[in-house]
Amino acid sequence: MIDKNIFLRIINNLSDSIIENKELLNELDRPIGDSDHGSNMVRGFTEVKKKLENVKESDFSTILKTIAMALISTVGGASGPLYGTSFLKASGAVVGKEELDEKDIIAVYEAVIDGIKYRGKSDKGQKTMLDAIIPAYEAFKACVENGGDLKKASDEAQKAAAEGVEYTKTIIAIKGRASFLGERSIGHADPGATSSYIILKSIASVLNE
Amino acid sequence: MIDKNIFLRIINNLSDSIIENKELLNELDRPIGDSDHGSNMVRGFTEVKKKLENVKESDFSTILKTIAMALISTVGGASGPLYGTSFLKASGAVVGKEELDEKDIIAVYEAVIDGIKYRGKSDKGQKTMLDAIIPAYEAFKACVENGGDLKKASDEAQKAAAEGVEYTKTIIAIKGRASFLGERSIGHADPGATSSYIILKSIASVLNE
Amino acid sequence: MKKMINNSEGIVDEMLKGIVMAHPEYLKRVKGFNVLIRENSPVKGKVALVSGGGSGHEPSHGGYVGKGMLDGAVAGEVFTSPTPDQVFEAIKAVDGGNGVLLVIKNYSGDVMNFEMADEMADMEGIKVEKVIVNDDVAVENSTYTTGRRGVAGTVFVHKIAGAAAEEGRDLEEVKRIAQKVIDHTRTMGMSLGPCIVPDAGKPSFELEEDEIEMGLGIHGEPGTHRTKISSADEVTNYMIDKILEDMPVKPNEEVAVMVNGLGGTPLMELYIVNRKLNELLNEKEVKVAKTFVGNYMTSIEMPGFSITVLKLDEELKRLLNAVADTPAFKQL
Amino acid sequence: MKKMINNSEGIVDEMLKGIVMAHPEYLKRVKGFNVLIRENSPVKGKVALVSGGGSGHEPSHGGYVGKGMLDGAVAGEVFTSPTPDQVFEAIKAVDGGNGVLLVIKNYSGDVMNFEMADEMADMEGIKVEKVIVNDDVAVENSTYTTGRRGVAGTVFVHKIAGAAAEEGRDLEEVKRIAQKVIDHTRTMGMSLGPCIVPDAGKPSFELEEDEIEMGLGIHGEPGTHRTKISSADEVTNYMIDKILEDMPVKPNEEVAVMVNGLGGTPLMELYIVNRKLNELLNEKEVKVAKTFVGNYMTSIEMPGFSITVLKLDEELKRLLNAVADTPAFKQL
Ligand SMILES: Nc1ncnc2c1ncn2[C@@H]1O[C@H](COP(=O)(O)OP(=O)(O)O)[C@@H](O)[C@H]1O
Ligand SMILES: Nc1ncnc2c1ncn2[C@@H]1O[C@H](COP(=O)(O)OP(=O)(O)O)[C@@H](O)[C@H]1O
Ligand SMILES: [Mg+2]
Ligand SMILES: [Mg+2]
Ligand SMILES: [Mg+2]
Ligand SMILES: [Mg+2]
Repeated sequence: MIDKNIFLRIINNLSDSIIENKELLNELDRPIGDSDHGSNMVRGFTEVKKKLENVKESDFSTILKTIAMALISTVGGASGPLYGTSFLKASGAVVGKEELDEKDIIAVYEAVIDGIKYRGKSDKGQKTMLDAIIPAYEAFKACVENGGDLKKASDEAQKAAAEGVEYTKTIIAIKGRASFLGERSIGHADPGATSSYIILKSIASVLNE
Repeated sequence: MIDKNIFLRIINNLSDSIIENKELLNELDRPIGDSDHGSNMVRGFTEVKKKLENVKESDFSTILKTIAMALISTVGGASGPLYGTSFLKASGAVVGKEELDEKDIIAVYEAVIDGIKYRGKSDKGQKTMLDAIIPAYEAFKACVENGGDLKKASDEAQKAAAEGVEYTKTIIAIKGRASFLGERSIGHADPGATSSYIILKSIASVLNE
Repeated sequence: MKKMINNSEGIVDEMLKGIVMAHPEYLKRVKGFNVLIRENSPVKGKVALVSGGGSGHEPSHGGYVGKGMLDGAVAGEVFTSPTPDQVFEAIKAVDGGNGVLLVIKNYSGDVMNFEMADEMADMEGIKVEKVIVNDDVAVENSTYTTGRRGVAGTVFVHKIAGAAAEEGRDLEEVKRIAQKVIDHTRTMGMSLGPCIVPDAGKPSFELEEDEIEMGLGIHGEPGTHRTKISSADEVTNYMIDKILEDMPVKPNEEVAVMVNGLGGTPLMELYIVNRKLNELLNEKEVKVAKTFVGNYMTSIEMPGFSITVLKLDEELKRLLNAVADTPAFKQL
Repeated sequence: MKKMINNSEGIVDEMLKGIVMAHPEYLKRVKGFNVLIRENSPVKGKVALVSGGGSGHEPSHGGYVGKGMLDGAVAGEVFTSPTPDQVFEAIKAVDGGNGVLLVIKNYSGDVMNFEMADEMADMEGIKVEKVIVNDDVAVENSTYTTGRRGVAGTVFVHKIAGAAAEEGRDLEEVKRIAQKVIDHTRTMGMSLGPCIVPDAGKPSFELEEDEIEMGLGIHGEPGTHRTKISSADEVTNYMIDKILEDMPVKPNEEVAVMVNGLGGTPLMELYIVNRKLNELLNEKEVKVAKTFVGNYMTSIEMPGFSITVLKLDEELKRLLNAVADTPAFKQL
């Protein structure tokens, strides 16, 4: 069960993880993009941390919506609308909840993936953040269906995301800026998949505390 | 005595010396100028060599005038009008001559120096070509007055020009592009003085053949 | 990184202030936003044009705000699409009641952020239409992928659609004309070296002394391939061939061309390229009706250039030749 | 040396060809010479303006040939004053019977070559007057030395004297006005790195990653001193102080300013500088009546910029605001 306390720790923790990884994400965006994915995400999650102060007492849905709006209005680039839409959809998936269980998380995953697919007109196998998030979702769901708990499922999700990042190295980019490179995009990990992995890893680590 | 044959050898030889020293002169013009003195002079003396073909049979004055016009219309920069004017004035100093003796050369020197001073509004001690030419003239004249012959006097002139170049390293530029540098022009030889020295050296070497 | 800046966070804000201070007779800033609009916005009874994108392409897009071109320009962070609220603010500030055309360069980020702004405007009842510029022939075209980038050809869209709006055409017409420009415009770019995104602080890529990057866009991203440097004439030849392969131009057809500097290449070299470009088009009996040489769509301080060809018909030609008065594009 | 050229000897010729091909509605070349003149030269009944100098300062000077500015521009080799016969050819080609004003930048080479051309024109009975631009405050002034360099302020002389000539003023008047602009103009420049003269093939100087060169001109020559790089604001502050020390401007006096890029510095940085420049002048209650930001007088691909201040009176202001139509300077 994710209660309010854990939830806020998760948000804070994932924001910090993104902020710590600014250079890494910019670096990954250099060979196949425009070197700004780290800067973009850090702008967003710095704002998230600020805005979070004002809504700490609110419900999950309001908090997630606040995060979404913070990201939409500060990140820019491709990742801004995508992560922004994800959090907005997640917010819709948790309306009225006081705690989140495994099923709720599955619903959140589905909302997030739908949101990205809709906004990005993209799908898995195109060398984007979906290549980290979709495998993570599948692993999470499979683990829960096999009786795994939140902790276990989050670990599995994290591992799958990591593998997803590795997988992005092997494929040609079809969507996003890296797609302009064609064949030359092979061999490089997708920065957005990596930031998604960083977020999922940070969630798992809070749940494992 | 400088007869027509020697004269033509001198012109050819000094043109070649300038052409060979393009890089050196550009290099000298780099720290205190705009890196083009070699390129400028080479443009000029390449044209001189071309034009010389048509006037080989003419008198000294016509040849020198032709050289002057070639330099004026191809060198540009500060050195173009200055060397151009020098040769023009030299041409005026040898009208009607079939051979040039020591006295004639002294007259040529004086015409050249007058020409540069007039065109450049400059004088010695200002870190220009005059700091090679004026000492050379003085040494040449002194040597002749002491009974030295053309060979000897040209050697003395060449040595004095070399010392003049050394001297330009010790002084602030007052005229020309290097003057903009003020104190920072100290420590560098003047490119124009160096090209004058190269010319005088090449004259001496032909006379010593 | 050696730049005349103060700190990388303040860059866009300070730059916009500098632009407004330089050109108060042309434009003003929407308070609190990175949006430049015409000094007399909104212009009643005229379709308004809004463009924008990441910063670092100056004079694009703020430099084209003015009579006969844009009504509003939205500036994102360097090489980062602006956020939807910024674009929405621009739309609101310039709408004169006849609707707004968004001129978007084809990047996932630009498209999505502008799209979200469109959705916001929709909720407020503002008529908004969009065109997506994708003139870069270096990228393979396909409906399945992101498709081609929008690069220097965007300036032709601003100019011609801007002239159409100035003439009083309605939104549908302005959009039709903008789309016609896009359909008739192709660009190819090359680079002699990287640029440095201030916040990243490092060169976008590295090239050897004798290497050039061919077919790259305007964000320091690598191009289609790397090759040994050759003469301006050979490079120009290669680039115009790529363009004409993609969009054949027949003898006696008229074109406008743009030799666009990416920021670090001097006019001297751009004109040398233009000479060869002109000669090659002459050989093919293509008529060059108008030529633009200069820094129109840059990539910060990148050395390199692009060539754009716009195929003209009477309508496009007339609108291209119409009066324009903006900080960076003036035509008497 | 990495440049988009063919070979260093052909540069000026190929560049001039490229300029003429790009702007045939503005200018043409005097056959066999490196001289660009107005397409409709000579303009009868108008005093003609001729300027020029070494190449490498594009768009100076060819880009300013057109209505309201120059009649002729003479292009020397890169950074090398043009020869007298070239200047003479320009004078002959543009003289409309009312005389010719030569606008010369104060370099020994330019002064001597233009002077010789003047002597040649004199022999042909063409009325010629000269002004010598020396706006660079970095160089100490003295009648005993060469004096100050002519740098970006030259563009103001072209603009204002050009407008006076266009109005139909006579040679003496045009010269008086040109000299007034010179007397009221001061410039200071700085650089972040060298440029490369194509024929030399090597950088004009070397700077460490954290060093800048202060007070340099437009020929890659070193400046007054080398210093650690600091913020755009500090550098701007230092430069405007130097200018105003030399030419004090009182509260409520009006000025025009130019933030001129040397070729390799992006507009982004020039606007950031302009922001601070404006703030500083505002603090001193100096009124900025007009601002120019861009590459007006470059030093090939050098990164760096200069600031120019022109003190205005009613006459100068009116002429500065007059219509101009040239490839690189247009004013509606
Ligand atoms: N259409 C899309 N669908 C899903 N993800 C996308 C799409 N386009 C881009 N991305 C993701 O966005 C990341 C790049 O984000 P960022 O660098 O912040 O934006 P930009 O590409 O505009 O500079 C990519 O690595 C990719 O994961
Ligand atoms: N007023 C002058 N009088 C004499 N010599 C001069 C004068 N001005 C410049 N020079 C000479 O010209 C040389 C520079 O020539 P060059 O590099 O070809 O021209 P520029 O300085 O125009 O680039 C200087 O080294 C100096 O010797
Ligand atoms: Mg990016
Ligand atoms: Mg020189
Ligand atoms: Mg980006
Ligand atoms: Mg020179």
